[in-house]
Amino acid sequence: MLEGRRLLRVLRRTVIQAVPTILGIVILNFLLLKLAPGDAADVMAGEFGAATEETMAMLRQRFGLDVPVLQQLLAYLSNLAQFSLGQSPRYGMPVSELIGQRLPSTLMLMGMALAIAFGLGIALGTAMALTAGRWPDRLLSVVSLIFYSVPGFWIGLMLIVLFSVKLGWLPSGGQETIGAGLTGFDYILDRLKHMILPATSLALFYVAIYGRLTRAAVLEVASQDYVRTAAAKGLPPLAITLRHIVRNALLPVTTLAGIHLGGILGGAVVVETVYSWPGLGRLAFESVMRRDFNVLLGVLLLSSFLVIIANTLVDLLHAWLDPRVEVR
Amino acid sequence: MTAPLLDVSNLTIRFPTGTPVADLGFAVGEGETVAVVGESGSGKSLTALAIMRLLPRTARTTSGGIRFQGRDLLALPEPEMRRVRGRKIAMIFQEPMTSLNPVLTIGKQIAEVLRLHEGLSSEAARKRSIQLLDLVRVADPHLRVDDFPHRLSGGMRQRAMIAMAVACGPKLLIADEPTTALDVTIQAQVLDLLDRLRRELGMALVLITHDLGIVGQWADRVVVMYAGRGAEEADATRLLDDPLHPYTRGLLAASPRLDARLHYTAGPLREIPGSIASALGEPGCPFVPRCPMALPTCRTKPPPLEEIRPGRLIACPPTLALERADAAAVGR
Amino acid sequence: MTTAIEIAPQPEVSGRALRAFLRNPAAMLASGFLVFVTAVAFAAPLIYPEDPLSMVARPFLWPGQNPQFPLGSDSLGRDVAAGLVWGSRISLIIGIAAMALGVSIGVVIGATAGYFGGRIDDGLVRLVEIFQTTPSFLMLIVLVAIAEPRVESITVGIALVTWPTIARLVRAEFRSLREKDFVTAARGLGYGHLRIIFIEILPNALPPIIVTSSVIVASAILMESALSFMGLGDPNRISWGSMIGANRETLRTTWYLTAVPGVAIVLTVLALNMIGDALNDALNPRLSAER
Amino acid sequence: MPLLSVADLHTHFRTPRGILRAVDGVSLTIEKGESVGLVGESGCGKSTLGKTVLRLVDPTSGRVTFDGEDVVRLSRDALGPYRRRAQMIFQDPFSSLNPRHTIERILTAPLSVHGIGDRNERRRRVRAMIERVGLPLSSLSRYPHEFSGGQRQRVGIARALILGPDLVICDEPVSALDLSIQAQILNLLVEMKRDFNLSYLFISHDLSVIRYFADRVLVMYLGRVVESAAGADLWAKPLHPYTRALIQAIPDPTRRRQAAPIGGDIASPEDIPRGCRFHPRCPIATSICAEREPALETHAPGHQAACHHAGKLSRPPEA
Repeated sequence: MLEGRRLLRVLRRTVIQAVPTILGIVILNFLLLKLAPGDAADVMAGEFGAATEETMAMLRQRFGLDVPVLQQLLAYLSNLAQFSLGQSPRYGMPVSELIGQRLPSTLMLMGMALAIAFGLGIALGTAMALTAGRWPDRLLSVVSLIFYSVPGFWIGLMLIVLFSVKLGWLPSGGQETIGAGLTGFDYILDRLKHMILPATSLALFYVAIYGRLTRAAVLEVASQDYVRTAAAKGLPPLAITLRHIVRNALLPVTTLAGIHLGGILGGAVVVETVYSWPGLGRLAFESVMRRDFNVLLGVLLLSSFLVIIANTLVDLLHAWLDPRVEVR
Repeated sequence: MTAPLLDVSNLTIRFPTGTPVADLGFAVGEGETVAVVGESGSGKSLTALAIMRLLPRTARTTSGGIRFQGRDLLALPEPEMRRVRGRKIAMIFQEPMTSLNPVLTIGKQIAEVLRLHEGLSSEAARKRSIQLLDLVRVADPHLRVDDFPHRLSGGMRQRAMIAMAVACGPKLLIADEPTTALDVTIQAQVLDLLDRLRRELGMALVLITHDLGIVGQWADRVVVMYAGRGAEEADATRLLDDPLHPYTRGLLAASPRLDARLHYTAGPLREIPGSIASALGEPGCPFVPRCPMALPTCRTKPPPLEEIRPGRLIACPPTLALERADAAAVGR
Repeated sequence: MTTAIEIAPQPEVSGRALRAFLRNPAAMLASGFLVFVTAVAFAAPLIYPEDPLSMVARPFLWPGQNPQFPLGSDSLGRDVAAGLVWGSRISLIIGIAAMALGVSIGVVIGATAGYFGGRIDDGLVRLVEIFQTTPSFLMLIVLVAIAEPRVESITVGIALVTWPTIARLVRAEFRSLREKDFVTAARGLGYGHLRIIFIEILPNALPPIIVTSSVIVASAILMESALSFMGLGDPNRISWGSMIGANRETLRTTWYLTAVPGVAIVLTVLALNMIGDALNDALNPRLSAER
Repeated sequence: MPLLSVADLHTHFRTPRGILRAVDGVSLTIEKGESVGLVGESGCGKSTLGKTVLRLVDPTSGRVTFDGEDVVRLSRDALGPYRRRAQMIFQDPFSSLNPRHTIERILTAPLSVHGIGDRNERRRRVRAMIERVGLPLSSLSRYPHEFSGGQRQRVGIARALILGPDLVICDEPVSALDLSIQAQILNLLVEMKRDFNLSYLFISHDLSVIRYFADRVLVMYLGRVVESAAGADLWAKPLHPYTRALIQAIPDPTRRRQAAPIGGDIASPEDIPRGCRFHPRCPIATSICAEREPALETHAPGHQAACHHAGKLSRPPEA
C-alpha cells in the first residue's frame, strides 16, 4: 500500500520531468533539420532532372515548406498536439502509418538484443566478480573487452560470412522467409532464426558493458559493511551472494540500462542496414538521405519517446528494488 | 577455576603488508564484560574479526588457539564455524548506518538469522522479530518490523542490530565500537541496553572501544592494546584508579574528560608525544618511541604480558621491576 | 572498521599511478601497438606515396596472392594495404580531435552544473537529458548528413553526441567534491569561483575524466567507422569503415575485404580500451585491488 | 563592543520533506580573546551555525555583526576583508586538505589570493607558520596523504591562521583524532590563542573537550540555544534538563552501570516538536512545555536557560 503510493509518486515525478525534455527535443530537432541545406523538393526535383522554379514552388507549397521556419514549427507542434506526425511528402502517406509499419520489427530486435545483453552481461559480470583476480575472471575480462571493442556492423558481416555463407545455418538478412507461407510454430521459428544474428550483433557491445558494470558493482557491494553483518550471522556464501550482494549490485546496473537504450536504437540503424531488416533505423537512414524531414522528425521523436518510456520503467524498477528512492 | 568461555592465546594476524596483531592473549568468563581498549591502529577490531573468523582473505591467523567453550575455533571446518556465528557468538559493528542491508526490512534481516539457526517458519520468525525489537526497547515494534533501515535513526538501527545479534541467545556478544557513531545521550541508552541484555540473557560481552570512560562505567575487566600487542590487563576500576603501563597512564592523563579541574587557563594537558605510526618496524616494545621511561633493553625484543598480581598483567619490564621492588620493600 | 593502519610516507599520487601503469604488461602491449599505428599514420605518405583510392592492381587479389600487394586488392583494384595505412590517419585524427572537443565541452558544462548547482544545474541537466534521450548514432547521422560528410563535420558531430557522457561524469564528480571540506575551506579563504573550479576541484576530478577520455577515443573511432560504412564518411579520404562499406556487395566471395580493415579497427579500439582499463586500475587502486 | 555578535539568526534549508530549520533563532556574542564553547548532538545545527557566521552558508534571516559591521549584508566580493579576519578549522583532517596540492601550496595560496606580501614575504610567513604549528620545514614539499591525522590537523590550523584572523571557528577539531593526539592539538590551539590573541568559537559534541577549552558554553538543541553560562557555572549547576542529561551521559567510572539519563531520540530538524523542542524527551516536562516555547531567560548573573522549569530536578505538580 505504502509501497504502491511511493512508486506512484516516482512515476508522477518522471512523467512531469519528461514533458519539457520532449518539447526540447522536438524544437531542437526541428530547427536542426531546418538548418540543413536542401529539402524534400530539392531531392525530388534532382531525381526528376531539372525542374522549373514554378514546380519547385508548387512542391514546396504542397509540403508546407514555403512559410517562415517559426510558423512551420508552430504548425508542426499543433499537429503534434493532435497526435499527428504529419505527412511524408516522399511516400505520400501519414508518417505515423509509415512508422507503425516499421516499429514492431525494430522493437522485437531491440527487445531480444536487450534480453541477451542483460542476461548474459549480468551472468558474466557476476562470474567475473566471484572469481576476481583468478583465471576465469581474467579470461572473461579479456572476452568482454573484445566485445566492447568490436564494431557492430563488422561483427554482423562476419557472422553472416560464418553462419550463413560458410555454415549455412542461419539466414543472412530480412526478418522472415518471404513466400514460404509458414504458419504457427514454424513461422515463429523462422522469425527467431532471422533474429539471432542481428540481435547478437547488436547485443555484444552491451553484454560487455553490463558485464563490466556488474563486475564492478558486485565487488563494490561485497566490501560493504552489511555483507560482513550477513557473514557474522552465519549465513552460507551462496545466501550472502544472492540475498545481500547481487540484489544491491543490480541497482547501479539497472540505472544505466535506460541510458543505453538510446545507444541500442542508434546501433539498430547500422545493424538493420547490414541485415536488410525492415525497421525504424533503416527508415530513418533513408529519410535522411532523401531529406524527408517529416518522417525523420517522427522517427527521432518516437525514439526519444521510447527512451523516455524505458527510463520511466527503469526508474520504477529502481524504486522498487531500492526502498531509499524517494520523490525529490 | 573453571575454563573461561573464550580463551584467546598468542593470537597473531599477518597481512602481506604487515602484522597488525601479534602475540595477543586474553580470556572472557561466562557473563563477564571485557573491554578491549586501544586507539585506531591498535588491532582491536581485527582481533574481533579473527575470533569470528571473518578476516579478509589475505590475512593469515596463527594462534595458540581461540578456544570457545573448550573448542578451538581456528580448527573448526567452515560449515561448523557458520553454526557458531550468529548462534553462539554474535557481533555488532560500529556503523549502524551501513551495517544493515538497505534493501531488506529490519524484520526480514532479524528473521533471517532465526530461520537459519533455529529453523523457524517465516511467520514464527516474524513474530519473534517483533518480540526481539520490543526486547531492545524499540517503540511500536510491530510497525518498525516492516521499516527499511534508512527510515530509522542511528540509535534505532543499532538497537535493530542488537536484536539481530541476540536473536539466538548467544553466549558471547562482541560489540565493536557500538556507540562511536552515536550521540552521547543515545550512547548511554545503547550501553545501558547492552548491559541489561547481558544480565538477562546470561551472555558475556566483549566491548571494543577507544573510550576509557565507557570502560570505567561498564566493563568488568579491560585489556589495553597498543600497536597490536597487549599492554596491560586489569579489573576495570583498578586500571582507572591505578594505571601501570606508561601508555595507559599517558592516555588517562591526556584525557580531559575524567578530570573536571582541567581547564586551558590552568595549564596544558599532558601529551603523549608522537603517534602510533612510530611503532612500525620497531623490533622491541612498540611504545618505545613515545615512552618516557624506555630503557635500552626495551628496544631489543617485545615484552610479554606478565602477571604482577592476580588478575593484573602488564607488558613493561621497567614498570614491573619498579613494582616488584616496591612490593619487596613493603614486604620487608 | 577503525583499523586504519597509519601509512608510511608515500610518493605522490600521480607518480604511484604512473608506476602502476608502467608495470601493467597489457597496458604496455596496448601502448606499443598504438605507437606503431600512430607511426604508420604519420609515415603513410612515405610508405604509400600514391593515392590509396587509385587503381593499382588486378581486382580481387587475395592476401598473399601477389607479394606486391600483401593484403590483396579490392573490386576496383585498390591496394588494401595502402588503404589500411592511409585509413589509420582518419581514425586517429577523428578519434582524438572529437575526444578533445567533446571532453572540453563536457568538462565546461559538467563543471558549471556541478559546481554552481541550483537553477544553472537544472537547466544544464535538462540539456544533457535532451542529448542523451535522442539516440546518439541517429543524431550523428542527421548532423553529418546535414552538414555534408567531411572530416571536420564528422569530428564535430561525434563531439556533439559524446559530450553529454563527460558532462554527466564531471557534474557528478564536482557535486561530490564541492561538499568536501577543502572546498569549503577554499571558499572560507575567499578564493574566487574560477580558482576553486580549476585549481581546487578539477585536478581531483581528473582521474575518471582521463579514463573516460581514452574510452571516448575508442568509441569515436567506432562511430567514424560505422558512419563511413554507411556511406557517410568523407568521400575524398579512405577510411577503414568505408573500405568495409565499399566491398559489402562481394562479402560472400571476398570476405577478406571486410575482415582485414575490421581487424584493424578492432585492434586499435581494443588497445585504447585496454589503456583505459589500465589507467583506471592505476588511478583508482582501491576499486581494482582485487583484479 | 563584542568582536562578534549574532542576533536572531535563522538558517533554513529546503529539503524533500519540508523546511529544515538547522539554525532557528540563535543569538550569541563573542568577546575579543574569549573562547566560547558550543555543544550539542548531531542535527542540532551547531555546524551550520558556524558556517553561517562565516557566510559559507547564507542565513535566512538575522544579523551577524563582526567588529561593528553586518556581514550578512556584504556582497560576495566585499567579503574579502572579513575572510581575512574570520577563519575555520575543520573536523576531518582527511578531507579538509586538497590531496593534489603540496602543503606549501596550501599555505601560500591564501596569501597570494589576498595579495599579501611579495614572493619572499609569503615564503617567509609560510615557513614561520609551519614551524609554529610544530611541523618540520621539510613538510612543505609534501602532500597531505603523507601525514597522519594529527599532523594534517596541524596543517589545517596553519592554513586557518596564515591570514592572521581574529576569530577562529573550530568545528569539532579533535573528534576525528585518537585520544593520545587530541591533547596535542588542544594544547596547540591554546598556544595559538595566547600567541595570536585569538577568539574561538569551539564547536563540539564532546562536553569534556568543551569543558577543558571554553570560557563560556552554549548548549544547542534542535536549532536553538537552550542554555548559556560560564563553564564553571554550567558544570556546577546546570539549569536546563538537557544540559543535565548531556553531563550525566558522559561515560564516567564513578557512575558504575547507571541507567541512561534520558530516553528517546533527537527529533528531526525538519519536524521540530511544538512548544519546548525538548519536551518529548524531557524527564520534567509538564503540559505547558508542549504548548509554549520557553525563551532564553537569565536565571543568575551570566547564566541563561530556556526552560519553563529551569533548575528543577523533578517534575513540578501540575496546577
